[in-house]
Amino acid sequence: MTLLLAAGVHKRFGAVVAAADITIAIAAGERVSLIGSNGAGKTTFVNMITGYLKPDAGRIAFDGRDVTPLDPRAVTRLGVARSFQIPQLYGDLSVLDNMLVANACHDQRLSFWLPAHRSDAVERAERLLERFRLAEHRARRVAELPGGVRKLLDIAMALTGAPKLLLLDEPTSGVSAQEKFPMMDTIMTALGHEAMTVLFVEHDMDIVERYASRVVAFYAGRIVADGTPEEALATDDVRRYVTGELLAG
Amino acid sequence: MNAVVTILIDGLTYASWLFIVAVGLTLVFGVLKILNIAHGSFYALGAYAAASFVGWAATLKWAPGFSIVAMLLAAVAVAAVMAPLTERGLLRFFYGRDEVLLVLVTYAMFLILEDVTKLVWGTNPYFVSEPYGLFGNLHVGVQTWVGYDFALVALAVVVGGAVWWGLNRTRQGKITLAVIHSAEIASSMGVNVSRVYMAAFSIGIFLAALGGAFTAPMISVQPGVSVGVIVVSFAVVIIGGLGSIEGAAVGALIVGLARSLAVHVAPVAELFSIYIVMAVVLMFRPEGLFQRTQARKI
Amino acid sequence: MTRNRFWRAVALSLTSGALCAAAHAQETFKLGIVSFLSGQAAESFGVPAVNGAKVVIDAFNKGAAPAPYNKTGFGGMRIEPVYVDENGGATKQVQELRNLYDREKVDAVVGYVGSGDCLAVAPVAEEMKRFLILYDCGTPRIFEDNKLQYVFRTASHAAMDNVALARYLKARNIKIENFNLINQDYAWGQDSKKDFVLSMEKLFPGAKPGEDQLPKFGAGQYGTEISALMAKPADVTHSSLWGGDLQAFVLQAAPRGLFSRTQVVFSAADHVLPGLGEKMPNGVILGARGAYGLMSPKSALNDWWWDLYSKAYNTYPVQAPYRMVQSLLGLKLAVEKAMAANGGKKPTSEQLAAALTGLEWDSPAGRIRMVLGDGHQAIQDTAIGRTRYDAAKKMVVLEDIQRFPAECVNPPPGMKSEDWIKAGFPGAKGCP
Amino acid sequence: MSASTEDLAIGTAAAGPPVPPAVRRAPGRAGMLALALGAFAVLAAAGWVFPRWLTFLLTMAAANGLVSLGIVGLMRGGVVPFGQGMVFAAGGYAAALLYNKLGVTDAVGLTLAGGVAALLVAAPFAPLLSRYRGIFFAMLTLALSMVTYGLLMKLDTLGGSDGFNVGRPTLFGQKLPDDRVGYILYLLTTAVATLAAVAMRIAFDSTRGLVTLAVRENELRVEYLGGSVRRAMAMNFVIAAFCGGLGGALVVLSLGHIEPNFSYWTTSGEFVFVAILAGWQSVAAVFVASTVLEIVRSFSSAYFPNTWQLALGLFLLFVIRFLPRGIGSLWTKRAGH
Repeated sequence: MTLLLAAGVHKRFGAVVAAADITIAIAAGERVSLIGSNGAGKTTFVNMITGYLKPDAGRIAFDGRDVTPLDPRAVTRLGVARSFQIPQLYGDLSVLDNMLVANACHDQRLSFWLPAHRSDAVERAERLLERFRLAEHRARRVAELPGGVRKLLDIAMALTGAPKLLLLDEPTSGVSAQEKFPMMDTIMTALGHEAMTVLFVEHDMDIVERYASRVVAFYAGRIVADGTPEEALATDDVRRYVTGELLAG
Repeated sequence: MNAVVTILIDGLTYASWLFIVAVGLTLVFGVLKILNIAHGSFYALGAYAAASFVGWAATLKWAPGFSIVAMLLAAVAVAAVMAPLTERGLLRFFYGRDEVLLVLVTYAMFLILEDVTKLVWGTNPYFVSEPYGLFGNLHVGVQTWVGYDFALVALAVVVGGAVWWGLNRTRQGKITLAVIHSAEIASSMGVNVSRVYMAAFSIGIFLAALGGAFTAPMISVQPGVSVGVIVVSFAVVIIGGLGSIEGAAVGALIVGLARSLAVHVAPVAELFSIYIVMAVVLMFRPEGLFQRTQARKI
Repeated sequence: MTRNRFWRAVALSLTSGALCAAAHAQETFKLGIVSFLSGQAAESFGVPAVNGAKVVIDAFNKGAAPAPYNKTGFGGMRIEPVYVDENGGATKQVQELRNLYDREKVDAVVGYVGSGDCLAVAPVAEEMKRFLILYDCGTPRIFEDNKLQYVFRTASHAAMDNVALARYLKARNIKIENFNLINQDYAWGQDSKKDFVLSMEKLFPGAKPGEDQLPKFGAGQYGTEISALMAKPADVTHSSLWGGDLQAFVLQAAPRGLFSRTQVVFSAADHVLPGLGEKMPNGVILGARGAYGLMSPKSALNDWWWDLYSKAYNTYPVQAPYRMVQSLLGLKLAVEKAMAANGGKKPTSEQLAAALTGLEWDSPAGRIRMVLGDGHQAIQDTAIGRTRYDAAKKMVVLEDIQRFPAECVNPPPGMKSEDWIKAGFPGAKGCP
Repeated sequence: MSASTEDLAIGTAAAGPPVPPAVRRAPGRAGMLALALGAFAVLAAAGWVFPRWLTFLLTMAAANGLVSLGIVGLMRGGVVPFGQGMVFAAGGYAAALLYNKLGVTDAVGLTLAGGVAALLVAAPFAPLLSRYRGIFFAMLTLALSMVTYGLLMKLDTLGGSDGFNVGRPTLFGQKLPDDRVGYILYLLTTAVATLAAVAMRIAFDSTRGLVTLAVRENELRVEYLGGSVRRAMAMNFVIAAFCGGLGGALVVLSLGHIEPNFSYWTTSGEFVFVAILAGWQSVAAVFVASTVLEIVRSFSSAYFPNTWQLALGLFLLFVIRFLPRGIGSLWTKRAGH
């Protein structure tokens, strides 16, 4: 069944068209990779799904609900979580405390009494840290951690709310070539436990081929290809505009 | 009809005074991001210095017209003495700290300058009323206005114009605008931000002192003159939008007219007319009238 | 350097402050004196009053005051003054008063200009059972609303000033159909306005109040208010402005011709005359809150005081120092009377209070009599005059001075001043 | 109270020192309560032997500290109000009027009434203020407090600019004797302050408290984690108002007088100063800071009557310069080894 549905979504910033008639349906359990050169409209699309940007036209439905008018918080509460290209973390706090922030934010009970550091919350946080192989860093100040670890923490925090849809904005950007695959393995195994739908913006075609069940290619705000990695990466448009194997024009 | 004209004239003259007093405050905030409570103290220093300078001018047998020059020199002197002391000697140690913390630093400066002023000039009143008569009087219907008040209107226009021109038409000004926009970017482009800070703060002090100097002729200069102007000029720059020159002008006009209206129509409301305006404006324009809200980063 | 001295002071007082105060408590009389040393009331009231206290206490300790005040100090005890700044609000005053009594171990406190401060500190002295003299503040509320045992006020309250002002206008039969008002928007201004308006209703039934301006305290800029006053012509314009506000008002109103359009009357303006000099317009009718300064009566005591103060500060004393000296003279007599009753030993607060209750004494401003508020509130004569700048003397002089005996301008015992005015001044005696 | 979890962390941490947790873990509460009880016991005993002026000074410090405590709660979310005088005055006037007009004399009742009144005054503005940050939050609160000041100056029924006096309260139906009233009110004030400190500590360490800390650093991420920034800010403002109201009422009970200056901007400024001086880590530091300020003010005005403002100003600069993270940082640093 369809989890996310975008219909005729338009968005422009002045002269720049960031989204032109984006129409796409994503089924539960898919691992969709959004590819495209910089400025093709990938992150804009993600920002519109999460309600950070409002489309000029068109609608976005999640889990059968129109989420177009909602703000990021409301969308998050419906089960859409995201990570960031630049991890949005609390540098002065420890890894564990960052996880507890996520837990506290997700906590529905408005509570000035419930300790943030109570055992059940700590356990939940630690279980997630284990899954992301972050347990060893739990007490360290986030600002001191290497980029890859911070990326993982960023995603782990996003997962705290047990979302239905996870949006990863360039999970491997700024990560060295040899770290990339182990890192994606960690992420995917961490996600593997529950059948979670994942949408990830990615530049690296090796990653795309290995981890995506479906590829959606953007160019100048349009979808130029949509299919299995094999099909999509083989299309001329993708080879021309995204991977640059064919000369543009 | 006549009443309306009176209200407008009173509003305008009061607004001009407000603008001269407040414009330095908004400039300093724009550049250094400091809401300077000590602004009131510099105003007081300007008034006292003017008293002394005009006094000396008289002993030097200067023509009465030159008392205006003496008042200008007084403001310059205050800036020349106080800027190095306060900016180099104190404020720069706190740059980059939380802006509310900086407000407290200036509050401490205000307390200190209160007593320093008293130690230097004592508690006896000073009068500099000679210049007040320089521009004659103006008769309109039942009303008589002192020419000096209209001179202040002219001065406000000159000051406002000069600051605007300095910021938008000179190289130093453009650099300052860059710093106002973002000190980090500016310094990364090789701007000596610390020099700009020094310059802006000096000008801020000069403008505050100028306000005090040109107010001196119509008041008795004595302890306590500083307190009155602080919150009023705060209101003006907040309403206009912190850091915006044109905002300060508009804010001054709004406050001036609001007060004038209150005094003529409902004197009982005079006491808090200004704060009502301030609160209302802030509720509908959180950042003031002439401030665009910055977007959140992602 | 300042800080070192400061911390040493802190340490000292925290550890042994109590001890050393107690040590020489017998041969000295420690006197707390509270007035404005900073802020807007320092120039006009606080500092002149404190200056007055300094020279008079000095004279007392030398035994240089004329009889019956010629005993050294207070009945032989050296007077040791402790000065405190009244600036900073009533909350601070309450704390400082407690500190004066408990920490500095003063035997009595003389002070307070601000009505708010007086209202706040009176109950504290009462609760602590310690002796307190309010020397200046104007509000009648203190003794009209409460019965107090340890608190006294050695000067008339503000009702006198405006009643006298209205009576002066009557005595000079100035014709008044309407009058404007400009008073600061706080208790002093509001009360003064009320007393004046009520008095005018009785003395000039035909006169109607017109423009009623209420600039905020410390406004400094009066251009708009002046326009409003000019726009509504009136025979008389009343104001209780004082200090810097009053000076600014005069400086801004004079060139605009307000003083030539209307007879301006000030209820408490004598203290600005030395400073303003020729900038003070001629013909302004003003009071001094008593027969003070240029309106003080001729007497040996007054001459002594006048010279004492003028020599020290080369300017003549105005209302604030007069009010201070009259309270110190009263305190001196009370202490010595109480000592006599106490076998020559230093009296307790109770004995002091008993001695001052209902006391009468001569001051440079005339006879002070503690007759109101069960003998806790003084009444005194007052006077109103008219300004003229004397170019020869290079100073403002007061002419057409009219004196008003205390019973004429103060309510009789047991009657609230406001009711007294409303009732048409029953029992007023000796009015010109 | 080093919990096992942390020791484990030391064992395995690759490099860099472990940082103390931003908020205390649950087991900390028992210890904290014991600490609070101990502190109160010590204060109660000390008050018995202190000279009266010092007891009164400490009473004032504790009552004012309550207002600053509320400000600290807001500071943890990254905003500083410059108009807490408004809630301070609301609490004070509520208690004073209940006493004079309705004859309510019980000290505890009046204190709570003050807190509630301030809460009610502040609540309508909380949703609005929750949108404001930085200097604009400070200035809007300032404007509100100055409007309050103007109104209080005007309303003769509220005593006008002179304010009015409040008689001596009773406690649980008992009249308070002359010689002990100061000490009893001191006990009440310190008791309320201790309770408020404990409650605030619990709130700081709660899930909402952690969200507040997160808002200070990165609002957007909080929203993206499903947390409500505005609700957190609004709640903090209301809580701060309640604390301020308690403080205002307690000050009035001991002072016996109230006036519009309670809502003047300089009053608010001193509360902010105490909060900054204390820093946002420790609740105890707030009351230490408040006491330090009272002592400095009192002694400087006693020993340099002509330059006490100068002394106070130098002192402010001194602490801002050399204790940037506040007095609390003197001991909270050592919290996590």
